[in-house]
Amino acid sequence: MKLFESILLLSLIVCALSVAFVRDLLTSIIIFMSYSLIMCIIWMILQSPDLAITEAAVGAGVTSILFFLTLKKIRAVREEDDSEQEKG
Amino acid sequence: MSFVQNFPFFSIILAMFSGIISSVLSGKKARNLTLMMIAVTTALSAGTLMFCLKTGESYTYMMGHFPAPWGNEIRAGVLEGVTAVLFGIVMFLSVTGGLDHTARDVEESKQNLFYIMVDLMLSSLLALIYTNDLFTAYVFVEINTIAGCGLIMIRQKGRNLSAAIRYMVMSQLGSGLFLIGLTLLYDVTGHLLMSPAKESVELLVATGRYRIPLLVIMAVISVGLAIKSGLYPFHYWIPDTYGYATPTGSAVLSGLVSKGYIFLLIKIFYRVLGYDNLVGTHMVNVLYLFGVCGMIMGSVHAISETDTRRMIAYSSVAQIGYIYMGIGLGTTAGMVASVFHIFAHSATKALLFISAVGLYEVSGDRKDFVSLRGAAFRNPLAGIGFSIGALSMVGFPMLSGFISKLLFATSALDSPEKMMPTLIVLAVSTLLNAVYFLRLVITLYSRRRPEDKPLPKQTTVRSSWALRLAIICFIGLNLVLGMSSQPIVQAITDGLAMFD
Amino acid sequence: MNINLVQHLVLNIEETVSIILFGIGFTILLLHRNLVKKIMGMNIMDTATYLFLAVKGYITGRGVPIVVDGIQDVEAYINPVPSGLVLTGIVVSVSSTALMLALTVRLYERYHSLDLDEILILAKEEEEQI
Amino acid sequence: MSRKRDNYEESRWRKFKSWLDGETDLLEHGMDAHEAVMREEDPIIVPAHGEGKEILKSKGIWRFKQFYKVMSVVLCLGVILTLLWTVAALPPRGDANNPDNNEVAARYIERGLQETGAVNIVTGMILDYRAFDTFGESCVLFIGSCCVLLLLRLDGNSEDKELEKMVAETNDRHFEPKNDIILQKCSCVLVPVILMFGIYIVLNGHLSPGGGFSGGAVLGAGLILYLNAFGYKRMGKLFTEKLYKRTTLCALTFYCLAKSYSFFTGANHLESGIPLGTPGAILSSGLILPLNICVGLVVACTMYTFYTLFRKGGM
Repeated sequence: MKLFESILLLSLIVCALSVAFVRDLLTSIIIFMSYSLIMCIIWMILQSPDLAITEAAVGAGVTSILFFLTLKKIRAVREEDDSEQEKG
Repeated sequence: MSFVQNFPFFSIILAMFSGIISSVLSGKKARNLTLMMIAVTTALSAGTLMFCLKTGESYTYMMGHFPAPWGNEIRAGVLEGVTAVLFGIVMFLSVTGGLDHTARDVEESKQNLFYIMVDLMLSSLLALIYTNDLFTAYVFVEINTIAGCGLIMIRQKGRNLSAAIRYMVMSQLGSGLFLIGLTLLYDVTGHLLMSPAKESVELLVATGRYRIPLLVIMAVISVGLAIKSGLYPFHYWIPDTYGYATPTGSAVLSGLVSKGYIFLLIKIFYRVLGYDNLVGTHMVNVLYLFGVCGMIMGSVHAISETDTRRMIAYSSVAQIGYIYMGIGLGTTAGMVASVFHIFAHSATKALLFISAVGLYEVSGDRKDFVSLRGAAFRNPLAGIGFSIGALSMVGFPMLSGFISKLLFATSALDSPEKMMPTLIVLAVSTLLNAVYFLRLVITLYSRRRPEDKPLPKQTTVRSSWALRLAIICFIGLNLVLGMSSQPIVQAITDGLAMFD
Repeated sequence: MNINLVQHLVLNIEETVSIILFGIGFTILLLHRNLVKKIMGMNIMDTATYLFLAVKGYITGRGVPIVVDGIQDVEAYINPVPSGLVLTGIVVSVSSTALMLALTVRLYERYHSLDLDEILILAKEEEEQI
Repeated sequence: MSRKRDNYEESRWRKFKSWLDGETDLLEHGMDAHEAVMREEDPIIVPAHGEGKEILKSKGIWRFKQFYKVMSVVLCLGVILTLLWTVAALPPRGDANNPDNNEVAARYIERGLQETGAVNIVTGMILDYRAFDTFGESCVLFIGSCCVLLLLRLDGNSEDKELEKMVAETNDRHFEPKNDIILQKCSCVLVPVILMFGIYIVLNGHLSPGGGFSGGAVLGAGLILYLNAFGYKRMGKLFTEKLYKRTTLCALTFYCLAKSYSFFTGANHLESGIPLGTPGAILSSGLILPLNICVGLVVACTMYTFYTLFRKGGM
């Protein structure tokens, strides 16, 4: 169990670092989502299911959806830009 | 238990409730509700203050059915009462003074949202003043931050949005540090309520356990709240934030929001960490140093500004430096001076922002120096208001700024090694203040030159009654703070004594 | 002394990790120029603090704080206080995340950039032109 | 000599005059490089995509940025190392004798069931012992949704805005799968299950892990899935802005009044008169169940609203 937990903790750090260094925003959002899920498992191991369920619903669910939507908006604006440039 | 003791709780809940109700009201109704709510809340705070003065002691109020270490609690005393009354008055006058600008700058359908922000801002400020629980403080600090952000971006210009995101980033850094500080404190003391936490801290200090964590906790909490209130090295977001909000927004943000955080910090120092422990660890010296730097650098930045709003905002940096310098002196007298300066600065800065609005109105809504030349002749009342505010900032006798400078100077005499630097810095800072404020006042009272660009719009707009009323009341508040400071200083001293 | 320190850090691995995560989040929030990344950094910082709190509530060998079979012995359950605080905290961080993302969307629509420094410069220029 | 001096005086005096008139800067080189260099730059006419980057690359700012970056990295490392150093001095993990496992936690565990009626100690704690925090937390959510509304809602008053709204909608549909049969069939199965699960979490907040907030988020997710599968038209029949406002208002008002009642009676040492019921039953633990339902409603509505506001700036 200790080993399993250590691996999870290590992967948390890896996730956090790669969020900072990955260039593509979509990838980093997905990494962030997995960060939340790992966090949720760790909380389960730490005997706090209340936190785990909330983090799963909120951190991995709603927050990530909001990030995806932001990205979508940004892409839409970018495509508009590109099409305008092509016209011009 | 006397019925008056319920008043702090009523005022917090009332402010929140009117915020919730405002979400379905039209802009006008929300405005009336908000004004009424602020008036009632101020009256309730005044009731609390009278009660505390009469009984001469503070009391705690259970939020729920469970006593101290288990349930939430709020606490009211003389200092809390004075602060709540003053914040209420400044809030009321700022909202009144900015009424027509709010109506003009904010989209019709979003007016009620503006008043929701004001309501929740007031409720969170009151909660920060009255709180006796650290985690409650954290939650309300967040409400305060988000409401402040709402006040900045209610005008959806590009500059406001960029200022808002900068403000949010800095505030979140501050909140993060504050939260980790609370976590560490909870870990070593096991309490979140202030009184039991203080007992544990005293015990730890006496036994010498967890010396390092306690030191770090002090540092982290101070830095977190200092970032949020805009102390000198962390001040970069201030000019944008205060400079481009609506008049009400600027007045409230610079006058009240940062002061709420400082008040919380003072409360934590006294009621949790123990001010003597801070003095013992030399933590206060760091705050003193930052405060002194802020006093000088804020003024230097203000001198090189040509936009009046940014100039006033930079002057806030300097004034927050004063407050932290007073905290850093490490004496009770210095703390009294700081608290008095919190009051003096919120009254004066709000007066400056609000009366500046009167001057912009007659200059075609331009904010630069050239357009403002001679504006005081075009709107005499606003000119007088601005001059009084400027003189008070400089430290002219009979005005509130003078008293706080006097208090700072006398309190510096108590601490031998900090006496000289404090007095020198006070003198230099006063001089710099005089340089940039008098420059603006001279500009306001000089005739327009023929080579000046003509003003775009009609320049003899009469200010609305609300603005004039607000300016007159603010001038009155300043004079009251300046001329009858004795009872207020006495109340602050008593209140600080009650904190222990 | 030094060995002691490292040993303690290894034994309290969760706390160590959560502090490192806090640092990473803090750094991203302060230094990364991309706004979306900044917001993620803020979330990482907040969750790291919550992990720290949750570890503080954990007691080896004790169970979930839900009363089972009417056993109300302190020895049976972990400390429920940190869990409650974290629950409150998560809501707070969701609200500020949503707000900051909305601001990001508005700023991108206006300035077509996610770089905070660039946005600040562009906003300044826009102001000067008026 | 005197002539030179005159000039000297003159230039100083001029500088001072022009500064007094608010035309130039007394300290011409500015105090911080950041501001000064920006002022020197030629104004760029159209703030278009990517042009700001070139300004950033100019030398002065670059140097300032490097310095700033190094300082910030030092600061961050300082924060991490200080905190690690602190952690090493903290009480060990998982020890029952730590300062935080004191009489506070003991009472929540030992008497929580009798005093709040909630089997889930955490729920009992946040909704009864420390209810003021939780009330503040709902207000944070409320003000957060107000701010997002403020930023993203497009109001269809003027023609300009109408146009903007239409553009936003067409942009949005651009990415939306329309009448995707697989998605629709799957969500026919999934949405009821998700909603049931959400309702279960909300209603069993005092008995099992979860509560208003997590259940509300799950409910919100179900609504979002339904919206994605069937589009705004179908959703519009079910859920309008008016409904959202009314639900939030009613739930928050109830929350506010109920908690005020309980705070008031508690502080004045009155009996609250709310029966706690048998612990373990669904209808138990006094105010906790209705409060959980309120929070659940608010959260579900808020999450759905966040989603629609981000997608197209309205409901």
